[in-house]
Amino acid sequence: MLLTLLVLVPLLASVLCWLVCKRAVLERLNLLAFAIVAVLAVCLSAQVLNHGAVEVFGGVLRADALSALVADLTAFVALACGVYAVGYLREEERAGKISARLVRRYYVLTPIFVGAMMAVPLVNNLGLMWVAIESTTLASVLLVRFYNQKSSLEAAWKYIIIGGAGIALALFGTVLIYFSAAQVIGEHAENGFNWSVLITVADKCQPAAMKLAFVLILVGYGTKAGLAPMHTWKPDAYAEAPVPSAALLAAAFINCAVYGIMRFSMLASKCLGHQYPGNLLVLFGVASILVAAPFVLVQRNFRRLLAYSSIDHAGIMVAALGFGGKLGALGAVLHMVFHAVAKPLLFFCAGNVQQHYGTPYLRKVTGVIRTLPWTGGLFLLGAFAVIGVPPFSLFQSEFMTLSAGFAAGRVWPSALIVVGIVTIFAGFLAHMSKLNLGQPAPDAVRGSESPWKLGAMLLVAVPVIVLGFVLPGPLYELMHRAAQMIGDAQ
Amino acid sequence: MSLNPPLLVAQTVLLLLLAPLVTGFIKKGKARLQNRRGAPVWQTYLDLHKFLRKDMVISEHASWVFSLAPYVEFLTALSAGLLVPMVTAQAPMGLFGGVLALVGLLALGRFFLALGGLDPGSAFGGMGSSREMTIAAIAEPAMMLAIFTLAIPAGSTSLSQIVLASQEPGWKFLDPSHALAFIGMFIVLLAETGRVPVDNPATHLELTMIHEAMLLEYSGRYLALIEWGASIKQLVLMTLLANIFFPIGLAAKTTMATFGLGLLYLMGKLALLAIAVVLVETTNAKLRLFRVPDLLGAAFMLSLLALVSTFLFR
Amino acid sequence: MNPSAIHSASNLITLLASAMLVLQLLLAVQSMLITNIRLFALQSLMLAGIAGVVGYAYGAWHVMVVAALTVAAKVFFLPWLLQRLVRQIKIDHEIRPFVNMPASMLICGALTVLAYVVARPITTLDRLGSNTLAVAIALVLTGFFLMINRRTALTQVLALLTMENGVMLAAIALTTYGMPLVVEIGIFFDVVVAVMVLGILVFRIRETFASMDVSKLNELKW
Amino acid sequence: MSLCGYAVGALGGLLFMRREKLAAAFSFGVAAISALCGLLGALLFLGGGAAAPSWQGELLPPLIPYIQLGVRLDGLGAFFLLVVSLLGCAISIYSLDYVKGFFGRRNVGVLGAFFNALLLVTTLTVVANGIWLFLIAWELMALTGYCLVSFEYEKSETRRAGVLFFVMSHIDAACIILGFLLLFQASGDYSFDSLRGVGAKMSAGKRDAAFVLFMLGFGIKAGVVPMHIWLPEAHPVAPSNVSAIMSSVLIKIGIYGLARVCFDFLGPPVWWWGVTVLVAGTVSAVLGVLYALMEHDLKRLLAYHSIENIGIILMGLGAALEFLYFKHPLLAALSLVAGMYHTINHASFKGLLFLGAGAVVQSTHTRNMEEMGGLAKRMPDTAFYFLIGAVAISALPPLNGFISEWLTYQALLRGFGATESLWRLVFPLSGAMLALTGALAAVCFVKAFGITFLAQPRSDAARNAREAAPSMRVGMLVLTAACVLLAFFPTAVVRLLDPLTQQLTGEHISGQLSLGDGLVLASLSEKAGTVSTVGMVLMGVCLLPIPFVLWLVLGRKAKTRLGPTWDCGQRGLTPKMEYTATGFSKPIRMIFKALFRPRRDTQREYDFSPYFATTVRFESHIEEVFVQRFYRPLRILIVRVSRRIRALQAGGVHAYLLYIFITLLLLLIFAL
Repeated sequence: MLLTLLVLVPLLASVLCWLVCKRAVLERLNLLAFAIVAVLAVCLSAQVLNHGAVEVFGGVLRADALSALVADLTAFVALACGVYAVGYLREEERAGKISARLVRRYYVLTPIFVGAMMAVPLVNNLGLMWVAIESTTLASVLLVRFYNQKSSLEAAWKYIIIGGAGIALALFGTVLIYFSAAQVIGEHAENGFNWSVLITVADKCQPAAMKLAFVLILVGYGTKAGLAPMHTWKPDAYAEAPVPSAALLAAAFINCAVYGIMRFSMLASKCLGHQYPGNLLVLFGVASILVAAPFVLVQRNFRRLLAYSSIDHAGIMVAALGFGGKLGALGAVLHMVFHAVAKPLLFFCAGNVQQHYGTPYLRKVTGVIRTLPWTGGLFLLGAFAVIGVPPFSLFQSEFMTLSAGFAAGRVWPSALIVVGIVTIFAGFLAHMSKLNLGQPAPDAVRGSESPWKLGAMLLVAVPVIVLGFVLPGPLYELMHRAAQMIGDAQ
Repeated sequence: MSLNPPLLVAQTVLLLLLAPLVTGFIKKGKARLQNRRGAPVWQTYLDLHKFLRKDMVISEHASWVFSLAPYVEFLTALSAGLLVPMVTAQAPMGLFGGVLALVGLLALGRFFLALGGLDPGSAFGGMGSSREMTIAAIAEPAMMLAIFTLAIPAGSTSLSQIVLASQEPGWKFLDPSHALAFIGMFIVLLAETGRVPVDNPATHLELTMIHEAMLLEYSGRYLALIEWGASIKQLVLMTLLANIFFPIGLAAKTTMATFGLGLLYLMGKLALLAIAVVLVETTNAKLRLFRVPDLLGAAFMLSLLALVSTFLFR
Repeated sequence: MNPSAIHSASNLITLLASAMLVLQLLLAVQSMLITNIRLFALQSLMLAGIAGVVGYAYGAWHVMVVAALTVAAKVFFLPWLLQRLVRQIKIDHEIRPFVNMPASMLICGALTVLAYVVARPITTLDRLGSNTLAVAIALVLTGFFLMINRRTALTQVLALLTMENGVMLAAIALTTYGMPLVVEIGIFFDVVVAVMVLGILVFRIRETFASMDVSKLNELKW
Repeated sequence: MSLCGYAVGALGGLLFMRREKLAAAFSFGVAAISALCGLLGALLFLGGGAAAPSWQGELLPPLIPYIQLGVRLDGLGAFFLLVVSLLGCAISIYSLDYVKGFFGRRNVGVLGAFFNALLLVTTLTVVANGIWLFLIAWELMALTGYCLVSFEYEKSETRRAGVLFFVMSHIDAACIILGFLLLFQASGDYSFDSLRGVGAKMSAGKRDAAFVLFMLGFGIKAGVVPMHIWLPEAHPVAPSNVSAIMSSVLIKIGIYGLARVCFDFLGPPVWWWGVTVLVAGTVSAVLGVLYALMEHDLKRLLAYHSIENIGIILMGLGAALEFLYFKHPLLAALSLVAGMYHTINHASFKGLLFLGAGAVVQSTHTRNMEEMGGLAKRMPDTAFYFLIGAVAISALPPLNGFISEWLTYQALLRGFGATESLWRLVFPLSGAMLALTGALAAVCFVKAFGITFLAQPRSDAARNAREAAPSMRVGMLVLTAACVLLAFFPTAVVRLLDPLTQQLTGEHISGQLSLGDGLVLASLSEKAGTVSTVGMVLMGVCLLPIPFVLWLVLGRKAKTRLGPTWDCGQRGLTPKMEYTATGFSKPIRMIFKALFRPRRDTQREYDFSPYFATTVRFESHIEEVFVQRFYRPLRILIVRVSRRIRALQAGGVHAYLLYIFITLLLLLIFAL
């Protein structure tokens, strides 16, 4: 029941939004839907914690610890973005950048996007998972194209073409997985495409097909997660989409894609041993981190800066997964959680700055902490969190990842990751220091954030700070179980 | 090891009295070599006496540091002297520090004197301080290496132990490492006491002087203390050179007889050293300031060679 | 079912799959947009045929449904949609591709060889139409190449769709009786929506950039 | 203990953010009290003698399941806790009045909070008993340091320095993380207990790699040449109380780390470790002081001296490692004592000097020495304290710098005899360089004190300078007292070092080092050399009557009068005629021209003859050779390469698709 509702509530909200056109109603409907989803997601986690995996419809929808975790994260990010969107869109409308029609389009599309994202971790059937991921892409393409500008059109085109090519490969991989397992599970098993069934028989699957399948899946879902060299759509899409959508893409959608990779890597590890998928994952992870680094160093646009940071983090997650072992799995899961919690804050702050200064170019913005004190302070805080400075929790997951690398004897990749992280740190810090600190231009006006925006920022900032010091027991238990599940498959 | 009060008093008196004599002796020697009659050897005593009696003019810009400096200079030189074995192998205050403390104390005096040079705010004083400190700084490594050459075989930084170690196996001066170290140390001595290739103690041309420039604003009692301190320092360094490289005639027991013999030996060694200084001063011209590092560099290299040769010949 | 029927079904499937590949190669050298669309429709028809054969041979009704869906969506609806688009945007000719036609022919050939090499370790099993895997991989690879080589937005969409055809070929022919129906329906739904979204974008591109040349979309960089 | 105190102080600072007076009093007061607690704790522990068992415990119940918060106070940790607490206490007292200078301009509550946090994490670093806690505290140290350095963030100089500091800190953290992970790989556990002596289990290559990484990492933190470039940028721009903490305490944590890792974890050293550390120390010492000489920014000058002194500390450490390699634990203990003694000495006098400089900067509003002068009359107390610090840092007897350098000399001299191979020449050469360093430091502090405090004021700001506020003077007094105590009772200090040497080298040597009721410090035996600062002072006091008696006998009638300084018959002396700091160091600049490569820029304007110029403008620049030859080219290279790489993302969707396609093909060809 919970599982169904989690997917249906946002979709229903979308339909309702399509029917009405008053802004206040749209806003409320969205917020309500996201709040319900958040509550439901928490309930689902509680249920999973207490009773283990939950299934409905004969296993079409299924939630274990990992899916509950991803669903929680999606719900959290969606709620925060929902709150932020209210403030953001009102201001955009006031500034005359968008019309009421566009506002409505946003409120119709976003719940679809969220619903599809909720479906990704909850469907058990790998084919349907593919369908869900493809649906998120389609919904988000329209959000990327939200502003009717040349640049947003360009971004949307790149996004959908690159994403489309990638996702086609992923589908091929999915089909091949099915093919490799077909002999074992028999010809007519109706639930043969369910992950929970496949994982039990994965060790008997045909390895050659599994190898090819995993390569295709990795390239395919890797495109969605933004692993280098399939990452190229990301900066464009993140910079052109409206800020709350970009935050959803960066903080929630990335998890869905990585979730897909995780599921398939479990199958592959079980079938082939961890060495083979591990190598590939580490390769892509390290490549992503190293590719992102120079772009961060000489970046000119702070929205794109955030996109490269997200490529870097996707790389870290995948590398952690590739390192494997108990530590690696935990590192990957931790990183996923911590990243999802911290990233929206950066996007919100970047959005505020962009709205206040009217430009995303670093060159033109300085002294934010003077003009927008809250944004400036939280921007710095978020930046520190994202570049992995303690006390913020991303340090923990990054360190855990590196430990896993060393424990697995992969010293050189770990060292390269450190090089990448440090480079990104340097670039980020230099940009952020100039952007936030520094003497504001003489004609800069002091602004203030609307309560909605501020609320959203605090909603994210509080967990960012708290997670650095305290990791609540149930949350850790959930992560731990998810990691254990991944670790067991290896 | 216990303190020996009579020796202490004796050495203090010796330092105070002998120092001006050595200065006077060198001056006289130089004058003779230049075919002048020169002032009497005890002229320095007369100068000091005169200075002590004269009125003082203190710069209105100067602070308490200016007044402190002469005392520090005088006392450190004197204290340093008490760390050196002069006529007995056992220095009276040897327990309180060895060669490192000696160098440190002399440096402390120089430090304050340089501050005193800066204090009145005249350009000359500053210039003098700057040059004095610079030269001392580059002389110091050469001196340390030379001392190490002796201290390492002796296994000690205590001057008395070094002297004893040099004494023991007999005549050591033929040892190349000793010879090299001695030459290095001698150059350092010239630099530290402001002698000719480095500085000209007789000049009063503002732009060439080093040590004297610092003292330009001092007069009367303070000047006396500084001059006296400087000559004590000279005596200390010469004694050091004489006794650690030629440790002959040092009294092992403090009876009057050995003491007297030791004193004679000391006077003799000092006289020889002073003559060497005089010869160098007369036969050389003052170097340009920026050539001085070359000279001191040479001293450093000699000392280094000395050290390497102890390593090789062991 | 008797072995001879399976054998002939297998032959038929191989034949149809080869036809798909040939059509793909034709697509690679054809520069008229309308013809390209028709070639794609024809290719989809072959795919539907394969689905029909599989469904018939195994008596799997839901594969027949897939065949019907393919015919409806890929043979009629999508080509119609795209043709209408071509008329709307008033451009009917491909812009000079990056690699010229003979060279792209060669590359497609090489990709096909690669596909056979890749597929070999997997298709050692004696299964119905199992060597169609090579064809499927070849379709995906050449489709991908087509997407890279062509400048026109619309051809990129077509190339994407041929990749999709390749995947569906694998899905239908390899897994002996196709994937679960919900999945198939989901995939069809997504593909149709995707093409619609792409269509809108193509239309907008033509409107905004006064051209169909997507290589001119290079304002966003770094 | 003191940890909660700091936490309370930090929170308090934040709580009272809006009411600055209260915030200042509360946060710095609490910091002082907590530091005092830490000081007592450390003393109590160290006083327990060589056999004192370490205190071990959990800080908090684990809030994050995989992070152990175990703390442990052992000899090494307790000694550094002592350093941290001593300085923390003095500087907190100083800050009470110092921060009043910020009232109305800056948020003092935030300053207080970060200050407390910095002390908190620094303390945590030295007591941490696991990789997690250590690294978190380590990184937090950098973060709080960054926040404090950037306190006056509008100035672009400050901001750049902050970024440089943080980036270098992060590089060092990265090196340390990699190093620890290598250890972790061998031990399989994060706690320090499991890492003890783990080096023996590692392969030689990994052990060496770990050493190099630690050396780089801790070296950056400690400011070892050539990884020091952040230090002279970051330390001066911070508020002076923060500069004092950073320069006297934070860089010492690098030393702590190095000692912890090299002696505790990495097992028996390899022969070149000690030599590396020794040479790095020597180079740092000499270059640090040479660059310090070229500075006329008072705080930068002090910052460069920190590099110098770190070098001296490393000489002791390096010698100790080398002795351990040659199996001379007694001598290793001696060298270690020398290094550690210099650590606490440097902390006290450098803290003192920075506090003095802070007082000066606060009342003259400039850091440029060329605009100061004559402050000895206007700020007599500060001048006195600064002079004490200057004498101490120049390693002149009878103050504490001399004692530790004396010990270092002793260790280095022993090195020649106790070791084999040609490498032993390194020891006396380091000794000679140490002599050069000491002498140059004296030059530098004659300049620093002379130009800043003596002669006539060179600007109006200096003319109107006021004496520092009471609590600032108390803070300086505490450190002055520390310098004096450390100088006069070396044997007591050596006794406090017993647990440390016992832990790291297995020997405790305070008995062999002290002589004559503890008034005389001996170099392991009486024969090998002795020194007594108390003795020297007594000697001086006893000799003091001599000049007075002479004066009484001969010069009673002589009068003293004030007069103008000799002005060569010109019309009076103006401050412009005084010797400048730049002029003062000119001989050194000329002598070491090859190193400094000074760039000069002279412009003359004249009416009729070039010999009678109406105005002359003279500029002289020194740029560090490492910045010029290594860091700047490196940065330019990285940026250039990054710009090149940017071409990958040139905007064309076809290229992007091609990347994916090529990846796919490569994977299909090679990965299947």
